[in-house]
Amino acid sequence: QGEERECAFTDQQQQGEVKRVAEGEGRVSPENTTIRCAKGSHCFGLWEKSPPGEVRLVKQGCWSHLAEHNGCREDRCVVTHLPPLIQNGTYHFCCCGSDMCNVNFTEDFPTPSPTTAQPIYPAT
Amino acid sequence: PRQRCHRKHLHVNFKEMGWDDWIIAPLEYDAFHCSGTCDFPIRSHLEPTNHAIIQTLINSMDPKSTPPTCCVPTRLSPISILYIDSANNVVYKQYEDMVVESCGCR
Amino acid sequence: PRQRCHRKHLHVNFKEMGWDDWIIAPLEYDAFHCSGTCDFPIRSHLEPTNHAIIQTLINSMDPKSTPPTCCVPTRLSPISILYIDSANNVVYKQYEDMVVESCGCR
Amino acid sequence: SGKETSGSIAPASASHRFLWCYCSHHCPDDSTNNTCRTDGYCFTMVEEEGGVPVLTAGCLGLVGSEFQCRDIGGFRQRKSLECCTDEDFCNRNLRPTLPPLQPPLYVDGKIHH
Repeated sequence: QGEERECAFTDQQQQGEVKRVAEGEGRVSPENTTIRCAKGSHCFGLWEKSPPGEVRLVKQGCWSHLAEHNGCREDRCVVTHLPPLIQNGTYHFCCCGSDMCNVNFTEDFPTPSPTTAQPIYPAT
Repeated sequence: PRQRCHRKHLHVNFKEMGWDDWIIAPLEYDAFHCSGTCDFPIRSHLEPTNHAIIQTLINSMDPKSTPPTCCVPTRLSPISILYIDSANNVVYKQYEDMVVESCGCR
Repeated sequence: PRQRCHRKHLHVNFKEMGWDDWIIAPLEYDAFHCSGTCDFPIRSHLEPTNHAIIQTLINSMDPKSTPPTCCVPTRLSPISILYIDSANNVVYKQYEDMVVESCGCR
Repeated sequence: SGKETSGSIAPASASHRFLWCYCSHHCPDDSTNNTCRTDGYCFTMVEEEGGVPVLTAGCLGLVGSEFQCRDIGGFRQRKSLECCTDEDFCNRNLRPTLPPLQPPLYVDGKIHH
């Protein structure tokens, strides 16, 4: 089951503290900046990174239910996947497995390879 | 020999399903699935109900009268998903019963 | 057209099973069983789990990657049985999960 | 593909009231007059069977509605599903249309069928 985990906590949309505790996710500190998560949890962070390099913190907290091979076991919060299509591909997500590991993130994902497919019917 | 009821991998890729327009993470996970036969006698680890045992017995006596029981998930666990909801909020939610933990004959 | 997941009769005759040497009553009953396909979308009365829905979606995208989900009992009820035990006592006992009340896709 | 019409992309979780829906093709055993009831969504789906579009309708539970009422790229069979939750029998007014026929796949200039 693992020990309790402490994670950095931010919730821009204030999803409702009571709801979060009720969902058994964890106890938010009085200053609202850290959260003590249930046993076996990990931490996660979500940032918006838009050109030329401006970074905005969106969400940080506990990641309670991890599927196998979903990573999150390192000590550092490493963004390993290309950002999804959402929000023009600016979202950077990472998760990790040590206390307060989600304060910051580093990037380690493959740069997208340009597509080589040629259209059959070239534009006339 | 036909394989008996057991758990197998099932790789789910939300990106390939076209869902990376609403799911932020995870974009893939192993959901597992159950596969294999439920022959008489049904072993204890497959946790048969009384009904499953009766149906298996009748199927082995007269296969045409009723099908064998089916190998299905008996224990499931949740995963957390971070997604964008219809109001464009980032939502962290626990989805129940997303990963097969064990299979059985029912 | 293929029939979708639903409940069907399953007549159980303990006498034909040769169990009338220990079962006093009932000597037969309708246990029902579940049969039929589990196609997308899985209707609400089949009470799919999230996993069953995900597996059904993946099966309908790539049938070779995973089988469809299976139509199995989701709700069962007991019956009472009067029988002779090994010490020759007459025993009245409630056997759980002997009759299918509803079917679903899992 | 699936669309959800209650003014939102991802199905908002319907409050826990029950919704009556029109149903055809595989209604629950205890259903009367082609109706069913759910804690989730009504749906109408069009799918191609033997080259003919077939409409089916019914009830989807709240559990998993985020997945079943969602657009899916890559169904093997041409089909489209729409969900609604705004009023009883709202799926009578849904008119999903079959997705366009898949253009032949091409990669690196070669045509793959």
